[in-house]
Amino acid sequence: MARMTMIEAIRSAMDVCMERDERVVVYGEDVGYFGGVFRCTQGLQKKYGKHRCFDSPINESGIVGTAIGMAVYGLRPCVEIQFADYMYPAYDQLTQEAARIRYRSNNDFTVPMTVRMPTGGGIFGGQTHSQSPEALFAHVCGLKTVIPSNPYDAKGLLIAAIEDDDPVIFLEPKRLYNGPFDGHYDQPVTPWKKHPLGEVPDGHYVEPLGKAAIRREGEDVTVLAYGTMVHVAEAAAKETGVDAEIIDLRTIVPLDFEAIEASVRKTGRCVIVHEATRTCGFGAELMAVVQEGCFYHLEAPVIRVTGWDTPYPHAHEWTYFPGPARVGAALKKVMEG
Amino acid sequence: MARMTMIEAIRSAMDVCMERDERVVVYGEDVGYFGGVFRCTQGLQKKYGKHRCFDSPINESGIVGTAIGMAVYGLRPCVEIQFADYMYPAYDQLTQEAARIRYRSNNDFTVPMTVRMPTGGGIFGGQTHSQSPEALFAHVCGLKTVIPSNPYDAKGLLIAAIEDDDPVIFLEPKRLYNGPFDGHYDQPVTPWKKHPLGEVPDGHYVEPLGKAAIRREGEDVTVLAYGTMVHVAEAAAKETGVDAEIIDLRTIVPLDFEAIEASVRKTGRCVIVHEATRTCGFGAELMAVVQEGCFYHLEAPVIRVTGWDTPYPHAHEWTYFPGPARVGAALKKVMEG
Amino acid sequence: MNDVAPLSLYVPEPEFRPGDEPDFSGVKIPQAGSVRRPEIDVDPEEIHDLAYSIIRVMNREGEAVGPWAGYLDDDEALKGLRDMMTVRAYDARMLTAQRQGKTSFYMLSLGEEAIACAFQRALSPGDMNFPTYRQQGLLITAGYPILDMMNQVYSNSKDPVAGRQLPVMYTSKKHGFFTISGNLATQFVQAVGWAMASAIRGDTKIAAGWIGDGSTAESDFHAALVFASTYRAPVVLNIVNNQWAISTYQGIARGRAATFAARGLGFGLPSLRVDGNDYLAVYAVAKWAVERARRGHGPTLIEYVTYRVGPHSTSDDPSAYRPQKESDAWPLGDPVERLKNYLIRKGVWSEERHAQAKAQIESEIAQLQKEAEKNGTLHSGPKPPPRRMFEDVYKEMPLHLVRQRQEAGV
Amino acid sequence: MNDVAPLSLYVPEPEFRPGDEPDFSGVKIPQAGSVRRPEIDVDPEEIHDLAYSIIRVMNREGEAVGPWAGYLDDDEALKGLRDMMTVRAYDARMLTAQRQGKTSFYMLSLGEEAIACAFQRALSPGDMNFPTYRQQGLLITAGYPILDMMNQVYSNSKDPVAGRQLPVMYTSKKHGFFTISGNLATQFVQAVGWAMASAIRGDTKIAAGWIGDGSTAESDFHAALVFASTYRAPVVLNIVNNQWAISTYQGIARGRAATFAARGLGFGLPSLRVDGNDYLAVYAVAKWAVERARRGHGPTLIEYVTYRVGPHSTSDDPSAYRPQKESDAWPLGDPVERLKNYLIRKGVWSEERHAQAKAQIESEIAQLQKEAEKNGTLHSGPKPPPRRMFEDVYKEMPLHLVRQRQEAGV
Ligand SMILES: Cc1ncc(C[n+]2csc(CCOP(=O)(O)OP(=O)(O)O)c2C)c(N)n1
Ligand SMILES: Cc1ncc(C[n+]2csc(CCOP(=O)(O)OP(=O)(O)O)c2C)c(N)n1
Ligand SMILES: [Mg+2]
Ligand SMILES: [Mg+2]
Repeated sequence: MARMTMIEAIRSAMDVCMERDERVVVYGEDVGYFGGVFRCTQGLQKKYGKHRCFDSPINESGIVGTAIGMAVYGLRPCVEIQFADYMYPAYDQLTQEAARIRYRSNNDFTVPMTVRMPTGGGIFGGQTHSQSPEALFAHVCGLKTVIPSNPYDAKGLLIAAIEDDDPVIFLEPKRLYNGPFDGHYDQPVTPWKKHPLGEVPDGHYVEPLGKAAIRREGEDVTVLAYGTMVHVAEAAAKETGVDAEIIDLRTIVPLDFEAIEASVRKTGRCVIVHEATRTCGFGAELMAVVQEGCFYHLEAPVIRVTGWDTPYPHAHEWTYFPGPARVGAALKKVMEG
Repeated sequence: MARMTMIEAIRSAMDVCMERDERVVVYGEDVGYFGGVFRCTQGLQKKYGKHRCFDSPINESGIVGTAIGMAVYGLRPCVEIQFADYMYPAYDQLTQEAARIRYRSNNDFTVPMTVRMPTGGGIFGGQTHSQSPEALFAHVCGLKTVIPSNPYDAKGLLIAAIEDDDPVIFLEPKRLYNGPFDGHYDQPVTPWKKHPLGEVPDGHYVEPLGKAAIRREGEDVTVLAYGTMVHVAEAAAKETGVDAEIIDLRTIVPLDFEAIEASVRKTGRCVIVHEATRTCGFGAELMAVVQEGCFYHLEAPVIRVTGWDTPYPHAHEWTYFPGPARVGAALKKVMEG
Repeated sequence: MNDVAPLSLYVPEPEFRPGDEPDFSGVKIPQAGSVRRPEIDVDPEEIHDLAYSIIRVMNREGEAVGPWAGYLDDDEALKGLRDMMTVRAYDARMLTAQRQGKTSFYMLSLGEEAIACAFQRALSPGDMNFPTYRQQGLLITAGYPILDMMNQVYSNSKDPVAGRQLPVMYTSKKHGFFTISGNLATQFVQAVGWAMASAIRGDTKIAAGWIGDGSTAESDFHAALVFASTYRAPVVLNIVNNQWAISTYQGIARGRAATFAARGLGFGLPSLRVDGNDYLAVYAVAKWAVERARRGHGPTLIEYVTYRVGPHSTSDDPSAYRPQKESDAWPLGDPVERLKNYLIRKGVWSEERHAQAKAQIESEIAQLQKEAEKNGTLHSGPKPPPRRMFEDVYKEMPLHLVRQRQEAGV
Repeated sequence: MNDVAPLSLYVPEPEFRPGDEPDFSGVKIPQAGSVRRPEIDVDPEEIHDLAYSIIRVMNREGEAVGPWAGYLDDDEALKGLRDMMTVRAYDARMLTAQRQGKTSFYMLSLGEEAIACAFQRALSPGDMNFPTYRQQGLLITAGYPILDMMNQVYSNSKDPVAGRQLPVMYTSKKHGFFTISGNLATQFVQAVGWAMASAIRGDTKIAAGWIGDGSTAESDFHAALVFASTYRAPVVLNIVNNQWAISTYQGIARGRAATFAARGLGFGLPSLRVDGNDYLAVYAVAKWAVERARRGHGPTLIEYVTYRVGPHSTSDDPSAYRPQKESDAWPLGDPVERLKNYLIRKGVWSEERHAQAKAQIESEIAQLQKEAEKNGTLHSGPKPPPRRMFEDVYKEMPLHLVRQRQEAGV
């Protein structure tokens, strides 16, 4: 057991997998010698050699396309896209190839590949370093999509992803890399060192894909969140005094329907929070899931608190970001409904 | 006035625009001499010259990327992606460039571009000639997305799209090109000639983007649909006898909230139909919109009838396709709820 | 700038359109045997000329001449002839089956058979092709059961891909044939990744990527060349230039370049151009590139010059965009005829034996077709079970798909 | 295959890493004046050699020599010097401002100033650049107000893009400067489209695309070359090879090719390589390509050989991946120093006047900075109104955004 940042936890997951399984290779832009712009792969090239951890050309389609080829060969590539905002050139390979190869070949070929990418805003990265494209993966059958909210989960889920036999999109909320940011941008962030979920076992362990975690039990309202928004929701619950049950989805596909349905049936109310733009975001799907599974239990309209349907604006980051004030207001409103 | 197929109506829209405005140019794979694999651009090269209607290399990113450059210059390109399934290589240019240029340049540069693409299944095209990716556009702010269901609308909406000052995705349900297919694949399809909406004025007219059309007024349940599903819903209503109000959304972004909300508040019930895969499809957003706007009017859970979360299977096209039987079952179920 | 003339858009056009008399006498075809054969470890910068010529082995008299000749013995050449004849017979049958409404779609490789058939013979077991939809010759040469190909084309109850895929979208890991994608060019870079994996693991297997002339315009073509060049991946990158991409002639993708092979020069790749209708030349060049890759000298780009004799697919009608007689006028001849003539000239084959072989192959194919149709065709007879459509989206079916399958009642 | 050795993955590595003594004596630098200058309508296939050399004008003595010399008079050269000095002073200030926390991010063009500054002088009004984030020299040379650049960097109340964009993401149609994208390479193909539009309309304007060495690996680079080659678009395609892409040296993008310019050969494009730190050479080559495009002879690909002296951005620390002294060892010298020496040698400039000019420019910039800061900096002072974030997503605000703006209370 050690206290780790999320960066260290992610690095440790790759380290453990590379150590245990020679088929695991890691590459991406600036990933090799330098260790990645967020330093997630630091030291891996030195430890495992240039042929297992290396720099790639700047071509996201090439990164994912070659990783598919490697996975088909029998390796387990774990590649990095420098920012989720830069995955679009690889979108064809991810959604029309990786996601389809098992199906279209009737299991003849499979793609055990993990694609890591930093996601979300809150670092003044402007519209091309802040996006949360999870809905664009969720809509595509054949992909699994994971979004951890803390170092413990990040490591366990990343190991699960690398060991998974299907392609997994692994979105890392970059605002959480160094601490459990709760949206209070004007206050210092506690480091992960001081957070219980910063306790990370050294060796191998797995958090299963598709299982949500209840971060806070409550009776009044269910909050569905993932990534950074889990911490924002915790802050909002605390500050408003609303007895919220906060569910950290962790994996959005496959989704933990049972956890969601059980909670909403209990509380009768639901607030959904994500940072991505609203229209057709994953919150829309959650709205549908809740409505389909819990209609007769709902006592008030479900509320979405999300990023606005605008690009992420540099100067107005905190107007865009769904912070504790907005989530808190939704909690109060849903209690009135 | 003339009776036209949807192909002819679409061609006529481009013809009218090219005739009126020299800035309109049309290109794409096989679009020039041959007139497009669905023949939508037939004759345009001959009439307007090779510099205004031409074949492009097979590079969707290049087609859209050059069209953006042309639009920025001051032209009004209307380009074709041969199948919506092949727009993925252009997804970066569409979503990160076209959709963002007005915003990021504060109106200094704009992209009055239309991107046409055949969408949807029902032609035994298998998983790469049948997709309905509208949700992937709807989630991206800055794009407008149009899906006509008949020749009259197709022409009026396409003219509106070409004349619009923002980038517009124009999805053409290929199963409707030649007739109002209602999902009864084992019965002959009436040609558009025999359908009132096959009546298409010859010259210039515009159907505004963002306005839904009520295809059938009804009291029992609101059906939200677009494209091919409008006709399927009509068949289902007829066959079940449920007095459905069928709303043809026509444009999914911007969405006609007023029409949706007014209808659902009236009927108290809602069925949403689309051909795309379910999870995070545009139906999810519609679920959310209905729930947010009409919660206290709803008398039963809203039901989604959609394509399954699988690729579009060649042999089992009709198991995948949300046909009149499935829509009819949903209509009956929502009436029981 | 008042003296500057207005610009105008240049749009390349094929020389001949319907109604024109095609005349390819202007096309420069180097003499068979005239192109040098470098060592397999040659520095790519020293052979730029090979990207602008055409390697040919069989001359008009049906002799094999020059430095690329002599790489194939008679038995192998006879096998090659049989492979090509089988592909052609199979294609003809499936085309008819589609025309009869027994399936939705089909794609011929008519006129291009030499390329895939000869290439496959240059590979070793364990090597992996990343093909397009026009390389049925790879599968047939590798010995994949034609019955299974038919079952796939019919999407019937024995379809190896459970009715999920459009006809001709074959897959067979065992036969070194990667599952075909409907999306162009994606497989080209995947081939490079596969080859990189082989190198990472210290294996000796190599990969082959396949792409059409039109599809070289796709961006993944670039991705493939970048990664292949940087990591010197053991891969052979094959461009089949059959002159057409649906209705679009090759000049639209090639642009101002003289050849498609030239695309490789800017990546420091050996870039060879070969007569794709010359089985012996294709084999010799393929073998060269395969050996180069396997011996650790890295990737090769090869352009096969050929002609798409048939329509693009059964959905296409080429008479709308090119002269009907264009394929007859095409100067590189028919690959089957050429190899046949070579073998006859060598005295190991005859017109009679050829006619016999043809009849025999055709009847075998007809027999197989009957068998396949017992398993069903697209619109009649047994089908794969519908629940199969919900399987293999993931290794294990997640809850939402279980629920949807129940909802679908299958 | 028992005799076949196991394959291994080749991964290119830069020659020098932190701790190494950089030594570029092995890099071949052709003598100034030694590369021929073809006519602007030359057949691209005849000048392949220009893709493998380096066009240089200023020799070590500070003389302008050879066929590419003599295209710029002294006044223009003096203006060029001032442009470069202004860019450098501006960069220095903004770097400091970022380090002081006044904004989030900044990107220098230190050491590369000659390229953008000289290129812009070769353009005519109405021409359009599609730049990357390291071509501030284009804007400054075109006379865009530095105050507005600062306002943009500060995202303040006078920010021309309303606080929406990361610092350095300038835009100015009026100054022929397309809005910069955060996504690499996308603009390269847009430039080609813009140029095609100019040709479609019978205009005489041309476009210029810009891309970094690392970004040539992106697929849109290929799209750009394909479309430019096919339609002979009036566009100049500029590759700024500053040796680094963040921490990744140029060999990872270039692979086995000798140069980036060589990438153009396979498209039949004239492909030139030029000393990017030689203002006179950049200008002469740019002018050649601009004229070629404007006279209807189509696109040119140019590789500028230079060196990124500063960090990639303020988020980067190059000492982690390259020797600190590498930029000193870089053999092409400093563009400002070189042009200064040339002008001094010509007798139209002096060390004193240079020192004076430098001081004057720096104080002007400092003055402007003060003014800009009155309009606010990222974290303090006036900001653009928050409701602006909901505007211009579309020309007219759709209902859902109106509702969201109300919900946001702005
Ligand atoms: C990404 C993508 N864009 C477009 C298509 C439609 N399409 C299918 S085949 C084809 C032509 C390909 O021509 P070429 O590469 O020359 O191969 P050939 O058919 O001649 O063998 C096109 C445009 C596609 N399948 N995928
Ligand atoms: C599509 C995309 N992928 C990755 C990035 C992250 N990124 C920003 S700059 C850069 C390096 C670019 O290097 P180069 O093209 O050589 O330009 P330079 O910075 O040297 O001017 C990278 C990888 C990005 N902005 N966009
Ligand atoms: Mg072709
Ligand atoms: Mg660089």
